[in-house]
Amino acid sequence: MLTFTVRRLVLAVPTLLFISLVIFLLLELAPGDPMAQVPLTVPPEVKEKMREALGLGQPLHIRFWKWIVQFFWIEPQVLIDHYFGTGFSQGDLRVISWQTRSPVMDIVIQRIPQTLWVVGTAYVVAIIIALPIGIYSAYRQYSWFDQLGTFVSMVGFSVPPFFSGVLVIVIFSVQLGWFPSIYDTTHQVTDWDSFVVQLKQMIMPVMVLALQITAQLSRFMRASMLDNLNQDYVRTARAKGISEYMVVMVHVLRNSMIPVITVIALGIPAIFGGAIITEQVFKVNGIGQLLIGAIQANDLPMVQTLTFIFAVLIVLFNLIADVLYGVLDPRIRYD
Amino acid sequence: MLDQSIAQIRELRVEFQTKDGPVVGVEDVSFEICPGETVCIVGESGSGKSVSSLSLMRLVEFGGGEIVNGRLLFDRRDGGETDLAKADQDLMRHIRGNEIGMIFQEPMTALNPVFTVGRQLTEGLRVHKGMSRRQAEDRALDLLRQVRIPEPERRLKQYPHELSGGMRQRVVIAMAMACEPRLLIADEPTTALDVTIQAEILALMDRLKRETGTAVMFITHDMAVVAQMADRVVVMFRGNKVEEGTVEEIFENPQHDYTRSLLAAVPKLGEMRGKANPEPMKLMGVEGQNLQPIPGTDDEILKVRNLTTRFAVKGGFFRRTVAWVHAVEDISFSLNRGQTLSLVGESGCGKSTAGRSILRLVEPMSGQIELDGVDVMALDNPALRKARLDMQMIFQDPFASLNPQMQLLDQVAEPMRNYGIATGSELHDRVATLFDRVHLPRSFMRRYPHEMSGGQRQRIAIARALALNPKLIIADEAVSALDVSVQAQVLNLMMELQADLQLSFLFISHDMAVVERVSHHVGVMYLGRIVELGPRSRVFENPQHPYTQALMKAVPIADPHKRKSERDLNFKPIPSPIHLRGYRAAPSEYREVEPGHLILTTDSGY
Amino acid sequence: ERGSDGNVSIIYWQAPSILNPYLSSGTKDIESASLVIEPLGRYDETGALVPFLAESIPTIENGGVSEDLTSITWKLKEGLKWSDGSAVTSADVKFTADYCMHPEGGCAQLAKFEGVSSVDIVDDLTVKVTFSEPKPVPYGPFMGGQSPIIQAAQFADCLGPKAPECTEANFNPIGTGPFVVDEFKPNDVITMSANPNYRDPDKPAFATLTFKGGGDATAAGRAVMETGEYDYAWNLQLAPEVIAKMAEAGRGTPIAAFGTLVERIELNLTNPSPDLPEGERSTAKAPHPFLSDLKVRKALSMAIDRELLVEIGYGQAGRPTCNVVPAPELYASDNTDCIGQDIAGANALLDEAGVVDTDGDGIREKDGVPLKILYQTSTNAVRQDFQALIKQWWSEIGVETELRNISGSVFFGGDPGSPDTFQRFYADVEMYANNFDGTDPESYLAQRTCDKFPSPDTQWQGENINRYCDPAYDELVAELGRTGELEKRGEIAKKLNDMLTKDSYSMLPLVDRGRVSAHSNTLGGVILNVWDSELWNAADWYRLEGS
Amino acid sequence: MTELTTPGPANPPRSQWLDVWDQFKTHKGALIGGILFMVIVLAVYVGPWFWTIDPTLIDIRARNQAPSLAHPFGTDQLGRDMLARMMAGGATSVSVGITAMLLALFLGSFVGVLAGYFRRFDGPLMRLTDLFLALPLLPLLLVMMLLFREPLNAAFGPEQGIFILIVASIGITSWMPTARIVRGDVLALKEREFVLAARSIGTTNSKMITRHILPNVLSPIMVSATLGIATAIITESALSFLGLGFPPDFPTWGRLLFDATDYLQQYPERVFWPGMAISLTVLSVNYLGDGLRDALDPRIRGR
Ligand SMILES: Nc1ncnc2c1ncn2[C@@H]1O[C@H](COP(=O)(O)OP(=O)(O)OP(=O)(O)O)[C@@H](O)[C@H]1O
Ligand SMILES: Nc1ncnc2c1ncn2[C@@H]1O[C@H](COP(=O)(O)OP(=O)(O)OP(=O)(O)O)[C@@H](O)[C@H]1O
Ligand SMILES: [Mg+2]
Ligand SMILES: [Mg+2]
Repeated sequence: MLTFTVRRLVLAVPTLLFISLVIFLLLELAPGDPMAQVPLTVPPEVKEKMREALGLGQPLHIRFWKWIVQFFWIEPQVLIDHYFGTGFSQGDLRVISWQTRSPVMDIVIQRIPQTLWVVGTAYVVAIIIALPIGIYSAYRQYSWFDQLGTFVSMVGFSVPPFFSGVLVIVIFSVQLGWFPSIYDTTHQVTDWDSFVVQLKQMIMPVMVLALQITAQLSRFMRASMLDNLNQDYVRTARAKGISEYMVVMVHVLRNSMIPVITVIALGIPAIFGGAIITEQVFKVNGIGQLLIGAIQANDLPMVQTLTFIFAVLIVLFNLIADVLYGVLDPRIRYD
Repeated sequence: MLDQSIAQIRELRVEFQTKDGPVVGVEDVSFEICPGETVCIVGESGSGKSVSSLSLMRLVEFGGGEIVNGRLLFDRRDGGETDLAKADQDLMRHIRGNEIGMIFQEPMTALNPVFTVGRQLTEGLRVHKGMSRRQAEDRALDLLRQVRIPEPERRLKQYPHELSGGMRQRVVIAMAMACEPRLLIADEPTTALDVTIQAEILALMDRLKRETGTAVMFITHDMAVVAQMADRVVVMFRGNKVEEGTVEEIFENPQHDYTRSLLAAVPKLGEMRGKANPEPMKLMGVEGQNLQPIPGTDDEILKVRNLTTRFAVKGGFFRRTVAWVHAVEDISFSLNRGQTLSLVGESGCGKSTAGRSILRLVEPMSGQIELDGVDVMALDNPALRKARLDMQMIFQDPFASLNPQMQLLDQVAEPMRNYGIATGSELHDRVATLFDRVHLPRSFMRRYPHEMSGGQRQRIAIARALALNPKLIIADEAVSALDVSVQAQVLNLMMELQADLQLSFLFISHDMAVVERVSHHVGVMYLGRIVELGPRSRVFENPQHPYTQALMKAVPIADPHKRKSERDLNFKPIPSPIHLRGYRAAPSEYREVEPGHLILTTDSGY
Repeated sequence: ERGSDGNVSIIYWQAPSILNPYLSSGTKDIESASLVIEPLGRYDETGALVPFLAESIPTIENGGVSEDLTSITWKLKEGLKWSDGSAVTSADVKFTADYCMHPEGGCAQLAKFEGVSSVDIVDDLTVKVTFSEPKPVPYGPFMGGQSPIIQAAQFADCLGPKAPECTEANFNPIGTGPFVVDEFKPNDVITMSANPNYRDPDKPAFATLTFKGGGDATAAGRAVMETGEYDYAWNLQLAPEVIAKMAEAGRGTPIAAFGTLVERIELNLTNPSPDLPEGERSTAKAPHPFLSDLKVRKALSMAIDRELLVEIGYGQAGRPTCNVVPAPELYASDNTDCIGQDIAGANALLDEAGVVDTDGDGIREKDGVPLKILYQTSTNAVRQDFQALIKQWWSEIGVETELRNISGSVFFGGDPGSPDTFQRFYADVEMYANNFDGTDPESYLAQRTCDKFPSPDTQWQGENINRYCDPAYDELVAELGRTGELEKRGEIAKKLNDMLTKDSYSMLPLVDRGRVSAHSNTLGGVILNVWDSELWNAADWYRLEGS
Repeated sequence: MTELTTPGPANPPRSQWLDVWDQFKTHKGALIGGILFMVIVLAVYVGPWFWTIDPTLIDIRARNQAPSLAHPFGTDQLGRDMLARMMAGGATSVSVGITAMLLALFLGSFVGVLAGYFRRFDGPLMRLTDLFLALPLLPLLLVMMLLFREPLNAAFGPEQGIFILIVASIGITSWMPTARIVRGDVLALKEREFVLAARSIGTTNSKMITRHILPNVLSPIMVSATLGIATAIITESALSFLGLGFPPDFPTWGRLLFDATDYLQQYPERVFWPGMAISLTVLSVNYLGDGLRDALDPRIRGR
């Protein structure tokens, strides 16, 4: 198991390097210009000056190398400095966003809390809702509950969030006035009242997001449960005289969770990646919004860094899912 | 006798709701089981054996079945008699595992793969006996000792996949016995196991029954097992009971036609004693059988020398080969035209690998294979493809070896298409002839595999193997998955083809009785090596190698007077065939005890 | 009284990413920064100059501007303090100029400092800006939201290439404005509180301010006018009926004002045909086969119903115009003859010019070249509606139009390698909006001189998009540069405007685009200003009583 | 007396597809889904033959009309007929859905079969799949848009060009799950004895794949297919939302829905039509997929 993990970790390095190169090249090759949003009243010479100030004049490979060094060498040092008060990164040039002229990482770190709050909660809520639905749907296959569950989850799957989001805003914010339509990222939870406020502003985005995730997860859970319900060991368990609840919730569930847990693990990078559309609709201004904003403004360092962080997370969670699989399923042991 | 019976099944009728309307699983079955008695239910596949037993446990409901008629009277431990057919599931839950224990057919899947053996063993105890965890574990340990599992303490913490099939089945038995049920239902508990393990498990059950006085309802389709175990026998046929009686009655004086044909189809070890050549079995209700012995020729068609096949085990950081599975280790034999050489041995001893190596479906590491003068090992890919025209294979599982998505016509025609032997109407004609050859109606050509019975499917596989007019057919457990009656038909068909076409068979099986019936020569394999090789009559009548002798002893005989006891049996588990890189396997050396009868003298690991 | 009215919240659907206007020219950045740092003087809602940090606006009359128009002398108000309590001095002003004019700084507002030869400290409160040549309008540096004064002490280490590294200063500049930054989350939200050292002790009325960014105009409008979560929403580029519907909710009011932004169609006077070799395509070497004909151009203009365009695309926030310089009044021509749509007249004009359909396919030909037009613009819903409408009108005068839209970041990106930039103009006509900075159109009009052609030689840079070239025009532009007298300047500017529009029809102005913002009905003191930051008078805002 | 010979199976021999159809028919949801999908497809492709109003025709006098006889779905802010636009938009959306799905399916099955069947391709191809999984969809799409839009526009005209681009980008970024599933199934299939049997009768690799492997992985592929259509339609609409999809004058359901959300309160029906169309299509296709999976799975069909 350990060798497997280490091996995969080591193999991940060239994969990641390759991915970073691909990302870098792709983005570099894309036309578009960070100066596009500069008003037309600014004369071209000035724009040219500004472009040079961003370091755009250098050749590609030098910028790639610089970026790699900044990303893999300097940023980790900054992190260490941040936690241990050391001074390794003093004076080093960090990855600087063209838009804000500040280190990309600082902004990313700033965005993580609200992303986790909203997208993470949505994920948790979705899991909490989806699993019981999936279990019960499978246990009572083709019952009205199952049919309804299937229908609702497919509707949930088919409604784009930019539509459902606006719909709930119009209903709950505009018509009923229950919840704010705009997420306040500066809100601090200090006491019960402020917690209620936080809850209120989270409800709509969380629900819109959770609807989608629930839809998919419950389908997964159902399929996995169905697979296991027909297994021989279930009959053995029943023959032992164990109660039906125990049979389903202990024997079947434990086995069914194995594939579902890996699916859940593989979905976690998406939490960090944010939910671009939902964030946009509710103005949550998390990582997703950061990415789309950076793309629109052609803020290459930001886009590169974000996409690469995302790639790292995907590779990492792929690995975690594999390891988890081995841990959960005693039959699978990597060596 | 009636009033002391522990369970009575009266006019049981079970139906399943399917999309094609109700299917009757059991039509009308009545019998009873008395305390301390073993009742064997026999019958071919699909005759309703499992459904009856599951009904008694009221587990059919979970499979979509419904008890539409009949009573299931069960004598509760506290003396009251209850009709289980009407009991609610709460009561059933109390009875299941506690008063009726059940053992299932497939030890591989009957255990939950993600829980430890200990956990699964103690579960029932804690539910029914209200034991604490500690108490339950102690009892579990006890149980494991009772079923004679080596190192019981360690087993408790292991997962099912870490145990061998025999050990798993012992765990299942221990589980069923945990609460000392009054009735034990065993649904084909040994079908999936090797003879040696089967013998042990049977003996174990017999002992447990005697020690605890439990009544046993034993389900099987193997008459030899019945002869070993039963006090009384119930014969079932298509959902009905056709005959009931004591073992002796059934074996010595069967009344019903079906019972008789069933018995006739069972090859009995020792039947061929004194005969040099194999001959087809005499079957009930078949007219005009040609029962002539098949002599074959002395003309050598396949010569295998020092064949070795190993599989690499990759591991470590760089995924290099760290060890080898020595699946086939230095075996040599030859096979004559029109004759059958059988390879027997326990599961995992390398029989299949040997067969596949000859066809080069797996690449052998070294050795020589010579088929009718052609050096198979030296062939390149196109030439090898050509060479396979002369040698074909039939696989164990008739369902798995046919493509579920193709019509039978196409499946049989495929080899001829591949080699461009025939096209168009000629192809069609040839396929039709092949169908005739294997006694299948031509109207089946447009069917799909799932529309056929197991025996019919195996005939298709044979027809496909015959399509290319091969000289050699490797039959890898070709009849193991079939019901006895069907098995007999298929065996006869194979022998008929051999007589007619001068086919040579390399027959791979673990069933000694079948091997005795069909072979001219026999090779006994153990741990990748042939430990004993010789003419069938010599090997069976005069086994010299200790392993062969033990194997012979383990084979159940379809005769209630020749029962075996646990004491006779003493098998060591097969050692692992995996050796680290750098291990050098010693060459096999043989001693000729009689003309053509060889015995391995070097270490075989047994 | 300062801080008595609690919190005011502002929503911009574009989020500010930096609070230093010298490093960004985005409106969102400049306007959010204007709450914190201030220039010497600003333009008010009428476009008139009002002093902010300066004592008064220097003019020739009051002697602040030298007679030869080569220098201007600013005098700071007395007793001004930075929000950290230190005094504002003329050194800060000079530093601001040094900061932006640093050759390696990449200053976004460098254009403001064009022609500045030196900035000298006269005394603690006085600075003198000297220009290398006469400047009739010397109000570039330190005037308006784009050119505020920054604190020398804070930015001292941030000169030149180090400018972007001063994150702390860029995100939290010390200023003189009514508010100071508490926390800046780039591209998200800014929280501010009242500046304790603000020069008017009674202002601002609000103790704190929240400046939220992001989302879209609909959501911003909704938050102010429908749910009342926010007090002020910026630039609601929404369909008129959507705004009207939101206003019905009764919580907020949309307000509109007009500046100089004109949506126009540029007609390519050179030939963009892909058949031409690279280097000749869309350059002066190849005149356009039919757009070089004045009558064709005029007919195209006549076919357009500008009033309908306004109604559909802008409503309250737009008005039909025939001018490139629609404001201020002094410079705005009275030309309105293009407003009425006249399809029949356009057809007649073309017939008369001999541009008729000769082969019966419904498309007119000029000298055998069919009037097929490639019409490009940036991707934007309103623009695509316009394209669709205009295509239909043009089809009624026998002109076939192919529509094309290009992502704004490419279209306006100016990448010399891209064939799709608006400067390159590989199309027959293109539509976009442009305006000029401040109130003086001189440099704006000067963009249409012959030497400002974008061409391969200039890496396709240059402002004379439609390749209009008229020596008389160039001459008049030069004269404008020499004229200091306002009346006279106005006359020349109008003349230039007319030359571009009603005389030559080289461009077809469509809509004078105003700006619509919305404020809550409980927010008082809002005066919408399009000549400077919209938040220019945030110090004067207050909460209305009874709410 | 009991009959001793084994009777043949009850049902007469029949074609496999009839069987599939039989099983499919019993799945009510799938049947309704299938019919609905057919209706939608017919409506968007054949509809314009009967409802001949040009979806781009501007009738400025008829702006923002409520549904009426002349305009059953009403008109938009430029007076374009919503029904015609719905059909035109549907034609695009459904075409995008189907073609993108086909592309993803082709790529996914191709990679999956290759990786599963040929051991030596397994490692590289699976790393490639990982690579594509790790490449974030959005920037990739964006880059593809920006990179290839022009050449494609030049080669196929603006509408075809962008269509190809969107289909390609959706297809290229969504084949990975299919590839993984197919690979897994192929790996399992390869261990099945009939593959070994086929090899022993001299079946070549290419024949093996087409005859034995592909038909047996059809069922997961079909399920991916139906899911793929739905995802592609939704992805397209999300792209429109982010301003990266088809140009605004080019109606698709996603674009219509997005444009209409601004008018949610004034003209709710304008949101309703495209929202309904997307949901119905996705729903119907999903049910269709459920039914197909059941129908194609021999285990279920054999029951
Ligand atoms: N879940 C089910 N649904 C439909 N029919 C069933 C089901 N289970 C069993 N049957 C049918 O009931 C009949 C009896 O089956 P049963 O399993 O008892 O056979 P068996 O004698 O145990 O056979 P085997 O030796 O193969 O285990 C068969 O015809 C079978 O098709
Ligand atoms: N492809 C393979 N890779 C690695 N090891 C293998 C492979 N195939 C077989 N083996 C190992 O080789 C040994 C011999 O296997 P083989 O299948 O030949 O046994 P067998 O005698 O046919 O058993 P059975 O009766 O169960 O079919 C076993 O230990 C098995 O685990
Ligand atoms: Mg059974
Ligand atoms: Mg085998």
